[in-house]
Amino acid sequence: MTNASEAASPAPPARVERALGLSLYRVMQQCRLLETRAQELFFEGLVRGTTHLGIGQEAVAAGFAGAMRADDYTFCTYRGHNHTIARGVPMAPILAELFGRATGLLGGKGGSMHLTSVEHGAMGSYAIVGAHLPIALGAAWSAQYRKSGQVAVCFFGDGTTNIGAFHEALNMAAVWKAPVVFVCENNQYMEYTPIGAVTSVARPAADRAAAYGLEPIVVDGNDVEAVHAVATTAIDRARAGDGPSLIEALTYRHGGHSRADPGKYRPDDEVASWKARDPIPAFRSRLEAAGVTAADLDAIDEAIRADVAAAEAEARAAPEPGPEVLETQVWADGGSSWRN
Amino acid sequence: MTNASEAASPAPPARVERALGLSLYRVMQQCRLLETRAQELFFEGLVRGTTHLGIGQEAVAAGFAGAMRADDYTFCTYRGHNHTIARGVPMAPILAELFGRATGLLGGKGGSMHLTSVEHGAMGSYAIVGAHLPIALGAAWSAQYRKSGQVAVCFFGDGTTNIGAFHEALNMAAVWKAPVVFVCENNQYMEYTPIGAVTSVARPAADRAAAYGLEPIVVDGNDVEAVHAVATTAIDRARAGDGPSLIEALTYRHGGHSRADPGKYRPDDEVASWKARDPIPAFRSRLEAAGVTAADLDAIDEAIRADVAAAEAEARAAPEPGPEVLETQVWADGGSSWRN
Amino acid sequence: MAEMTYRGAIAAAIAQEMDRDPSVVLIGEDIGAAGGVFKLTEGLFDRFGPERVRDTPISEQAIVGAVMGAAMTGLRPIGELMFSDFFAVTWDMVVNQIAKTRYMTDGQVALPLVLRTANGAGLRFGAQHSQSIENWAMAIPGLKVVAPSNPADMHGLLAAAIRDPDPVIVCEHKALFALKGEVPDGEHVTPLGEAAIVRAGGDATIVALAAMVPRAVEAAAALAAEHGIDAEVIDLRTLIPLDAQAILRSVAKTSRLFTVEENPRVGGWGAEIVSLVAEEGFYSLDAPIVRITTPHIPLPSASVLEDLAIPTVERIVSTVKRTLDEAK
Amino acid sequence: MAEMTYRGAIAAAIAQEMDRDPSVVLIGEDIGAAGGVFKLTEGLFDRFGPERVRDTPISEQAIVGAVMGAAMTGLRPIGELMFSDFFAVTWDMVVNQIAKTRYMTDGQVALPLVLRTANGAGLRFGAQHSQSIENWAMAIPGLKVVAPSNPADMHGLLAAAIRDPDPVIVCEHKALFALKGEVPDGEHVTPLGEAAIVRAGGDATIVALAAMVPRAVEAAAALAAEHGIDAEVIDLRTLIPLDAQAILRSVAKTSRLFTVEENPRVGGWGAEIVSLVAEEGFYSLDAPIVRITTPHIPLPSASVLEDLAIPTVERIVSTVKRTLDEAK
Ligand SMILES: Cc1ncc(C[n+]2csc(CCOP(=O)(O)OP(=O)(O)O)c2C)c(N)n1
Ligand SMILES: Cc1ncc(C[n+]2csc(CCOP(=O)(O)OP(=O)(O)O)c2C)c(N)n1
Ligand SMILES: [Mg+2]
Ligand SMILES: [Mg+2]
Repeated sequence: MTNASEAASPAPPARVERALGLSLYRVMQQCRLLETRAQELFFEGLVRGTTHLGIGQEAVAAGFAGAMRADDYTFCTYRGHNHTIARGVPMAPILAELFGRATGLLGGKGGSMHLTSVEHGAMGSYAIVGAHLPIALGAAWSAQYRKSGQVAVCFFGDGTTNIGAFHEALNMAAVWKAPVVFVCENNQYMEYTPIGAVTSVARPAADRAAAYGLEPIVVDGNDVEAVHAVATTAIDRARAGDGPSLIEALTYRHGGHSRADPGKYRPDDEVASWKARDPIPAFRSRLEAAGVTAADLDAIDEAIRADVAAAEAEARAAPEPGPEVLETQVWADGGSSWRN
Repeated sequence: MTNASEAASPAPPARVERALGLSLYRVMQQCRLLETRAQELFFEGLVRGTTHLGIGQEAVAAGFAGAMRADDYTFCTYRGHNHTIARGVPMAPILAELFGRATGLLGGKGGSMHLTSVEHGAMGSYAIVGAHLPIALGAAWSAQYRKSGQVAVCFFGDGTTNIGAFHEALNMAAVWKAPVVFVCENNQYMEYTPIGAVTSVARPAADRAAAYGLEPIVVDGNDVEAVHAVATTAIDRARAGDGPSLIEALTYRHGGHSRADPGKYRPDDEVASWKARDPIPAFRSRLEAAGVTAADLDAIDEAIRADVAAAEAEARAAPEPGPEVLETQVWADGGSSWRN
Repeated sequence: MAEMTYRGAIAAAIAQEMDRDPSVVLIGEDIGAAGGVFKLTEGLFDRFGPERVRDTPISEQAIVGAVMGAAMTGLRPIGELMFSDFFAVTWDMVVNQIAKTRYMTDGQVALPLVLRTANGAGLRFGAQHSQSIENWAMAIPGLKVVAPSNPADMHGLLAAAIRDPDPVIVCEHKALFALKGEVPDGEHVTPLGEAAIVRAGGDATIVALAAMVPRAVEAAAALAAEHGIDAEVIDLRTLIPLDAQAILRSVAKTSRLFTVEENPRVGGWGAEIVSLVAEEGFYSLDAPIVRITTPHIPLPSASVLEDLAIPTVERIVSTVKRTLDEAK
Repeated sequence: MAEMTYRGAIAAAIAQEMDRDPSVVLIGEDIGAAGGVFKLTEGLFDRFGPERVRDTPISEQAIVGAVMGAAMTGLRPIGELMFSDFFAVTWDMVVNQIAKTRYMTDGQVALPLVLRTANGAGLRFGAQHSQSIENWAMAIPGLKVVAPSNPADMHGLLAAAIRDPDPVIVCEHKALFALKGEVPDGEHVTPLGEAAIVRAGGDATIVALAAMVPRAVEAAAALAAEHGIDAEVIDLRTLIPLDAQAILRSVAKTSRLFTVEENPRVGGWGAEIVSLVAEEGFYSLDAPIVRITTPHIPLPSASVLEDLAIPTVERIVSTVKRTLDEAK
């Protein structure tokens, strides 16, 4: 693993304690290595339909997941692999779902855009922009009503700040003081369009916070420690009953929007400068500066590589779903019968 | 006509010139007297279905309409009688529409909630909260594209600021620099619920302006001169190509939300204090202080009373729509045929 | 048995279920302190408090989204949409999120929720406040759809909807709010998916729903009295699950089928009933199947026009009579 | 005649109409500089500039509302909804505003607008990006609905939709984007409301739409070759206006009717066709009318499951064969 910022000034040491640091690193690498492989497999034709990768945005997923309680709720988008992995969902069923196999996380019914694992608190990946913000608010309301102390964390993109559901959810969450943290991953683009071209303010989330009586919070979304700190504060605040937060994490997707999109609409130097700020090597340098050995980190990488390979082998070997599942689980009786 | 603020300090003289002053006064009285009569007729059973009166809010309608060009566009809500009258739509077809008669403004097909008169620039009254904000933006976009110099003015309530369409329209209008003026008539209530109970900021519109890169503008919506001044500035700005404005006009409806609602959920002293600030007697006092005689104003009142009575007689005499119109005007060929 | 209005049955059923199950909560616009614009939830706020009966802003997407999020995390929420026309504002939440999530997650997510709404015409509210949207909901896999025609069913079916493990759309017909009827004492719950034969007859089957049921019954009486035609009237009560067997059994006996619906002409629920019988009951039929519907128009506000638009007793009578005459 | 893809026909038809009429403008997400996520509008931005081909934020309500406002004030706007599933997000604008305004204003407001959208399944995009929503639109009075099955019709019907004085929903089928076919040279416009008999036959009528048309044609060939059944295939092309006479004429000849649709089982457009014939063509029929549909399920993403869900050539063949056998 080479460090993209080596040429620049030496990294300051990581501030978080060692165990947490290694865990944040591990999660980011799990995301990165699984997605990198998934992209190759998309081009091989094994991953079908579509994928939306979060390569480059791993620090947001890892930083938040690391600050959550096991029973907290994650709501994310079609660009949700990272968040699903970060909650501890195993890789094999994720890959199998991307392949459309019977052993997939959703039995092959949902696909890449809808990864969900309720037992891990991964409450779904939603593919209609904005829809999950009100849903996350609802989970938070439920936690509030049940006095369970749970918090809902809801991730979405910069482009999502311009749709109506965003506005409704933010207002209602603020009025209800619901324990929900809204996290805008501002990766600068809404599909192929620069967010600035379609947004009336410079910071699509932060500049809207005051419209809901909230503080504007911006964080370097490529700095996993900074994300973790902001996440901890917001989650604690929500859990304490002090209401929602809206956080804008500045980040970048290294690749295109989805599928085979090469992302050519972006200036080369912009891409290069963000890649130079890749969150993973940056954090690796900090860990090393704090005394973690390269060997320890390499061992983590290797273990993850092995996990990815094993997951891939398992997913490849898995059967396609059979016709008998086509009409199951439409209703709670397990079937699809709408008549007698 | 007694002046509710007589007990207080004497009114300062009106600042606007006499002709404009009389015109603003006349429009407010037209609104007031027609609606007052419409309410009586609702209780008599002549006005059917529902009505939403703007009694108490006339200064907003008059102030804006007085600042508009004849070919500018008005978009309003189910609480739209005032805005329709203010654009010069005659009273008889309005009342006939409320009665459901064949001579109604919409032939009896639309009713109180949908008053429209395209020839007067009254581009419709919309009964789904928030829907007309994007539509008004579209008219403004059209004017911008056609370089016609027209401006769209869009009125809506405080409760409307919490629905998604509000957010989408404001953002897109700002990005497109569309010639549209959004006017929130903050009458303090969303139906029976105080707006503060369901809104995350104190000023539902003004506190959201910055979220669209706009200036917060608040105006005393019961002061027709102040409204007219703010309207002129915003409309000029839009016409000059400098983009949209969002204006919050503070006002109050004297009666209930709709139909037979007596509005009992409102504290008595709140109602009393707003009634003491009734925009019509307040402006009358200012006109008188500026030298308009009571006789001149009484003559205006009398003429309007006569107009209302004539409109009522005409509407009462009008026939009910016949079965032959039931299926007309679904499509542009004039009919409703969807098949051969 | 207590006499109750259709309106009163709504609050009574909700109260019954809230008493029984603390996970039942209710949200909507003006439903709390104000008791709802149609007074459908009167008394619930005082009885169950602001935590369980919660007023919302005008944010239908947030209301329905929140109901979904709450349902997937342990509550049994009820959301009110003041008018069924407003489903259009939050249709994504209903059809893309609520209806599909159980399937998409292969059963991981359960959504025991109810969306209640004032549906239908008759109050001269015009095109944006008078629609019957039960056919929109029926066409979406994953939703159940209920539309009661009387106080007892309103109570029983709403209670069943609240207990149901799936999302249920409950259409409360505006024109029936003041209708009075007997409601059984004690815990009254009526299973979803069972049609009611509200009048037995051998000459023709008339299938109706909600406010069209009393009209169909009146028409059947007139057909018998004036034309000697003995019609069977079926109140579907729930569109999904659909009691297809009740319809097929009836047509097997009568050989003639009519549907009476408020939906506009094209694509109403009647078309589904017709299609079912045209396939599975075809050999029983001895006359064309006729749908009696609103014309394919938005609803007008003027009283005379609205009355003309919605199927009337006279239209039902004359349609059945003419069809049977021509079939002879 | 030039060979063109279905995808290419879209941009070509829009360009033809933009050239002809300066009031035609186009808005949507990523349609401008990027040429659309499916490359359906490629080249238009360069040719007509940012004033006429405008990128929008992710704001479907604002897009459709703006299209309406522009249409009522002198433009002929075209709005693109990237996937037809997103109609749900802006359904209010479509059904409560656009569809009803001409009627509610007694003809004062004209709405010459087009909403184009990528519709249908086959790309393994899952339940929220694969729906066929033409049946939703068909059920709303005031909307016209077009769903072409080949490049020539795509070009001709889209041009006609743009010229039409009413709001038209144009469903562009995702599975057909790459389909090639001949498109007439010169100004090519195809009137709305005329079905096409794509295969003549006397034994059964198969009514299909969009991506189901090629399957119905293939099935008809197999029925003829393997079973000696000579089926007539009708491509509806537009649902509203509906060419009811073409269907009734065909059934008068064949006495058997089948519909093939991507819509889920309940409440699809097939039910409307069945109902029409069950009333007006009843005495011609000598077999049950059978709809061949997707099951009543959200669409699954896995290839094998999606392929099983959508009507296949085999399913059409076996259904027609079985029904005719049983009717003998
Ligand atoms: C309502 C809706 N409109 C449009 C789309 C198509 N779409 C999918 S992703 C996307 C861009 C979203 O941008 P952003 O919110 O910034 O998230 P990112 O993809 O960058 O993570 C769009 C327009 C959609 N899925 N839903
Ligand atoms: C989408 C939608 N939700 C709810 C309603 C019912 N409704 C009609 S008026 C109203 C209150 C509107 O309040 P506000 O915007 O303040 O306007 P006002 O009536 O005070 O003029 C509500 C909730 C509606 N018409 N549309
Ligand atoms: Mg983005
Ligand atoms: Mg208000």
